[in-house]
Amino acid sequence: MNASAAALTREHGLRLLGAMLRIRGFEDRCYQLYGQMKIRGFLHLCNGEEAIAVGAMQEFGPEDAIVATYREHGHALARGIPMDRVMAELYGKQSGCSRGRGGSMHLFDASRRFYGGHAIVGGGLPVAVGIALAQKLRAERALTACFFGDGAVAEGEFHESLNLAALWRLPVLFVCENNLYAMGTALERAQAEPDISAKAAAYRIGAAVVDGMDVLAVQAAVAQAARTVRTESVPILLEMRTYRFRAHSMFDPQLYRGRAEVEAWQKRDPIITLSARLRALGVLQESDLAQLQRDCEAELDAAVQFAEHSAWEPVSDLERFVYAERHT
Amino acid sequence: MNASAAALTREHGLRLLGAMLRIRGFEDRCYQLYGQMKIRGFLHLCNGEEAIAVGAMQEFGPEDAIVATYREHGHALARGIPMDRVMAELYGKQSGCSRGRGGSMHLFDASRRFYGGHAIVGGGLPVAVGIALAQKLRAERALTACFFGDGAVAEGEFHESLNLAALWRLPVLFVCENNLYAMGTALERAQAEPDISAKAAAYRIGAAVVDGMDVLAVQAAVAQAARTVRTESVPILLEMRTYRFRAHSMFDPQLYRGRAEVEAWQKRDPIITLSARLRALGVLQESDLAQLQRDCEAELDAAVQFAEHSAWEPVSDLERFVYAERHT
Amino acid sequence: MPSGTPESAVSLSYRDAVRAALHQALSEDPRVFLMGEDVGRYGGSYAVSKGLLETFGPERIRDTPLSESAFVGAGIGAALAGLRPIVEIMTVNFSLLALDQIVNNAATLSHMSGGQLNVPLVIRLATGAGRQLGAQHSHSLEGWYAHVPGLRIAVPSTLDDARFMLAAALALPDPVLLFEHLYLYNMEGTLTEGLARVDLEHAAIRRSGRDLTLISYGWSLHKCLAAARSLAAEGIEAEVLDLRTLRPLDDAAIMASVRHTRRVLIVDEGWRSGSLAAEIAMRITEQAFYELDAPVTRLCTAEVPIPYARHLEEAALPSAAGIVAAARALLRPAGGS
Amino acid sequence: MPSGTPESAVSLSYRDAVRAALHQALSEDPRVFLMGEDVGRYGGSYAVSKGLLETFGPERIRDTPLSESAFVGAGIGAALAGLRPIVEIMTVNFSLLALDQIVNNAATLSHMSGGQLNVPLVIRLATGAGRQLGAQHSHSLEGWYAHVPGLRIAVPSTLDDARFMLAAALALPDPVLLFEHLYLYNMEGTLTEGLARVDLEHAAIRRSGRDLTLISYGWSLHKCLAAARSLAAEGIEAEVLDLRTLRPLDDAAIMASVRHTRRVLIVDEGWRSGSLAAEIAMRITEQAFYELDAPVTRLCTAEVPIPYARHLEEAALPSAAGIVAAARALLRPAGGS
Ligand SMILES: Cc1ncc(C[n+]2csc(CCOP(=O)(O)OP(=O)(O)O)c2C)c(N)n1
Ligand SMILES: Cc1ncc(C[n+]2csc(CCOP(=O)(O)OP(=O)(O)O)c2C)c(N)n1
Ligand SMILES: [Mg+2]
Ligand SMILES: [Mg+2]
Repeated sequence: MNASAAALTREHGLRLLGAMLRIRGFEDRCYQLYGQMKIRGFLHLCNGEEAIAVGAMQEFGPEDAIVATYREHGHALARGIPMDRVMAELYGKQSGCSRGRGGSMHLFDASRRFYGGHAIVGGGLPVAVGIALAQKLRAERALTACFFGDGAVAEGEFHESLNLAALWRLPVLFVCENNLYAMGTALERAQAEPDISAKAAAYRIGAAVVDGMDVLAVQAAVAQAARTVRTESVPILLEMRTYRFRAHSMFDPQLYRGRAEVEAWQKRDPIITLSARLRALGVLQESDLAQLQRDCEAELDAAVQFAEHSAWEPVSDLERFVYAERHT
Repeated sequence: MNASAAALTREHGLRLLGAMLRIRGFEDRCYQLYGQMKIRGFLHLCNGEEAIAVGAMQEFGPEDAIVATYREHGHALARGIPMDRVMAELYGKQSGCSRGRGGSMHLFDASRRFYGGHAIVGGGLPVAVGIALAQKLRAERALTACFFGDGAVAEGEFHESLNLAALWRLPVLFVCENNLYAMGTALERAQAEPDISAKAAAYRIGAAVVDGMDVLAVQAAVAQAARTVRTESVPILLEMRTYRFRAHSMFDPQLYRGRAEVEAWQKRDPIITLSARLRALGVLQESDLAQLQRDCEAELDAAVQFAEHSAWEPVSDLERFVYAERHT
Repeated sequence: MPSGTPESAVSLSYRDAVRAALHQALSEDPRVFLMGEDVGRYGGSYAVSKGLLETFGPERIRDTPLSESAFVGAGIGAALAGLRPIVEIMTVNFSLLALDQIVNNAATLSHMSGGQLNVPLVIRLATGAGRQLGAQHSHSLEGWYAHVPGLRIAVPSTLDDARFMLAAALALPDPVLLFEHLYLYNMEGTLTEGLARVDLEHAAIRRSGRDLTLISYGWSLHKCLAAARSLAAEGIEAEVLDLRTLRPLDDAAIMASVRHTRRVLIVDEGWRSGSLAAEIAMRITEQAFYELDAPVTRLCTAEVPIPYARHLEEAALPSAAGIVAAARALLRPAGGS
Repeated sequence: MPSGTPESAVSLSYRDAVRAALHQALSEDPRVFLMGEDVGRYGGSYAVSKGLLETFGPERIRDTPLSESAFVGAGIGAALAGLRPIVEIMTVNFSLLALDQIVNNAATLSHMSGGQLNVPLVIRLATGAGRQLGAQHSHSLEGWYAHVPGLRIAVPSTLDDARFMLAAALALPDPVLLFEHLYLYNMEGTLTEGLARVDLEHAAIRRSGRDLTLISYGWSLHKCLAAARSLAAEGIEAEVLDLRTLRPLDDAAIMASVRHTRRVLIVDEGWRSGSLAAEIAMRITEQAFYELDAPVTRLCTAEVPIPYARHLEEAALPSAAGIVAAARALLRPAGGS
């Protein structure tokens, strides 16, 4: 695993860039498909926030566990859930990664220890603490990465979960994706102390603020934090400063923020930022970018085809899985 | 209102001493009556913690509101709910301050803005925030004093309530009665950061640690904090360091703490401490103490008589008050 | 709403009706305020409170952090202290985080204080499934809440009730939960001319019939009305009773209709086991057993966490077609035809 | 338990039986651990886990802070990750703070993940009224929980079930809530000789009779047995059915008894409206309506927050005397005698 910007190789740079382009392309395609009513329900896109999922996932191994929110397409793809399985899930097909029962907010992949996809804000934090408790009781060197938004910080479960993880010295990496808004509520109108990283002190948890628009900064911060979490078996809180380029969901008139603010952040697009750095290092040619784009489009087209041609779960199976069919 | 020890007058000193003796006497009498099965249910006595209720209540006026826990006999008496009404409540009589429906954990007196008596740990905090919101929206100079234990600090409602009070600049005085244990769980086994006052920073709330065994220190700290809460309309957190001399409730073998620890704290008994100081100032004679004791015993006997001779609520009235009979 | 023209004349949506009700309550009583997640700057997650912030300001259209337990509890406290809070919990799904405050405080304080206190709090919640929102966003728990003494549960299912139930709720001294089915927000129509208020005591017959009674509320009510229309085409006249309030239930209205039609189908979007439908059936058994020509029947939601896929979600929920089939079976028992 | 002597020989309390069950589970499966408030150093608020800390250590007898939502959610996570957590929520009253985790996570994850995940979690909760603990400490919500698909709800009401239901719950791949009525902890007796396991599927007839069926569970079951004894004295033979599991319900056993006695009284400590009794009655209406000689009846708790005063609390709860009276009325309808 290569974390430091200094040692940035062409190969690693292209991998990160490709991964972000892939997520961006996926989100944009989802946006179109929603308009075509191929995807329904709530759809929360992560355009602008790709660097966090991509940078962080570089540092996790198969033994580590991931817990995410309803804005988790990027995390699912970066974790390695095949794009066609994710797209099929958004279509509600049987071949989807949650068999069509979950949809955009509830992506799962047990084989990759991807534990969702949680649509109750803050609801994933206690679950992550429990997974980490199991990892610790089994004396594994694994960690659990728990992604959540700035809005979740106001929930009581944030408080209870950070205290529990710290009290019991559990290997949880809490990753707050602070995009400044919870739906239409700006952070400073939700938090008396808007510095989220400062709250970690109330639990004696180490914390850091990271530029969530810089994939290399994200990877470096996660690499360092993950090392501490694993070796000392303690939780750490990373606050990623980022921004959501698109609306909260498909039903958001965005009355709460101005164009100027959005445009200012768009200048810090993590894809543009990384491309520029790679160009400066002379390791990125236009042809590389074109190739990455072509690969991404091809994969997207294949994923859509897969979803389109996948079967629907038979209605007769509606009540399956309410209770487990097999014992773990 | 006189808060500073320096200016301690005989009159004020005797008032504080009498108030604490009165609560101590009440709690000891309750202990006996529980043995006689006159009082049932859960009974949580506050022996050792009398200085907090007594010192704090000196600083509140009739316009202020009080929210307390299930360990609230002292707060109810110090707030001025007549002892006979409180005793009748513990007997479950119609003349009780909650008409016999509440019992020890649920003392109420709307006329004195005593809003209970809450038996769900942490459950009173959001209610106190709401009362303070009403006080603020009506532009009253009143405040709401919210008493809770160290155990409540771990609940999500502590986190949510402190943030809300600070965010909206509400006049709430949060008074944490830190007696080092939540039932059998020592503070350091419940909190990764056992310094409760330090948690206020996560909400940009001012905080102070107070010697909860010294009634003058309590009154002085509350006087100062209340002034800020009223004039600046902001919440403040006071952590009162205190100790529970008796068991958590009547069913507690106290396996979790040693005699030596209890005895060490008993040496700091707030009643002994204040008596000693008053003697040193030469304003307390043995005859005063004897008189206070006699007054207290007389009031207690009268309260028990009142409770004994009060009527039971007719069973036919069981379903009254489930829905309000009158509109506030 | 455009002032001048009488409200009843203009066509409006259920969403507009709720907004008009909020506007009126805020205008008429200075003690009233609205508090909840994104009710202000965002305009309400279902655009119900859009524009109210501009009119009434941030003190009375109060955005809250994501702290359901604290702001619901704060509503309880403000009500205790004499205000008239309207707390919006964005959807019933999130109310589980505030359940302790609702069940242990709002529902108990009047009784537990021997009648000294009361909690004149109104909680508005969007409820229901049907929008492919998945298991964590599709609960129908209003019937479940109706189990709790001390609470009042009401469901506005028509434009008139959407427009006027809020005022009725605010006039009561008790905590009232108003459940707005998210599928109804776009329902369009006009208000009944001259109507100025509704009560929170009585169920309402939305269609009269002699052959069977369909008892329902919320989105299911409209499925029942649709089913009743198809049934009429085959000569079956279904009476459709809108419960309106789930706690207390209007037993008199239920029994009157049962005595009239002698056959009952209860349609409820709650999960079948422990559904409100079971309670209603039990009351009919207790109060009108010998008036029945057939056992009481029910059509509820399948006992599954609501799945995302449209065909699965539709299969899980009561449907007009399902109601028609159940009604037929009720009238022409197996064998007969 | 003293090793050597067969367990069945020694007299023990319900509390001892639950402790023995915990001891066995912890001894036999290293994946099992107990977590909750004061389960360790304090010995459990009802002294159920007393001594287990000394035997199994603080990692497996884990005291938690007062953070119901977080430690229940942590139990869910640990179960997802392959452990077998037993989470003790001190009483059902506090479970309202963890309801989001139970209903939105534990109950949904298996279905929502298309069967990839499952949550082998056991939650133990003390439940019920009768100890003058007041409105916030006297809930009986097990029937309410039984509304939720994805959960299994069971109630050990005998020493045998207190001793062996835990193992049956741990053997299931689903979240199971075990409700222990706080009034039963001191119940004394001996275990059935040779019994080594029980299932979580079947209701059990605790007393046979021909004249009517009393359906119940928990503390109410023992009130039913007492009532049945008095009824026998006047020649009325009541059958007493212990439901044992509230979700799923054992319809077959219920209907079999109904067909046998043709008269039913359901006794349930939940509040009347929306009680489990209503669901059972509805199922009887659906499956055995024509077998009934009289409408199904129920005796539940009055619809009030439970008051502290003893005489008021007793008046609110089902009682043996009330059961006897209701049973008589069921057999000798008004007029008859
Ligand atoms: C407990 C709860 N309350 C409210 C909602 C509705 N809701 C969905 S997303 C959201 C905003 C969350 O903001 P944040 O945590 O910052 O995540 P972001 O959407 O910005 O990624 C809200 C209020 C919810 N899903 N869960
Ligand atoms: C939410 C909740 N969980 C658990 C309990 C059971 N319980 C009652 S008091 C108590 C300890 C509370 O300790 P603390 O807050 O320090 O107050 P103290 O008793 O020390 O005054 C517990 C766990 C409860 N009443 N409410
Ligand atoms: Mg955000
Ligand atoms: Mg304490």
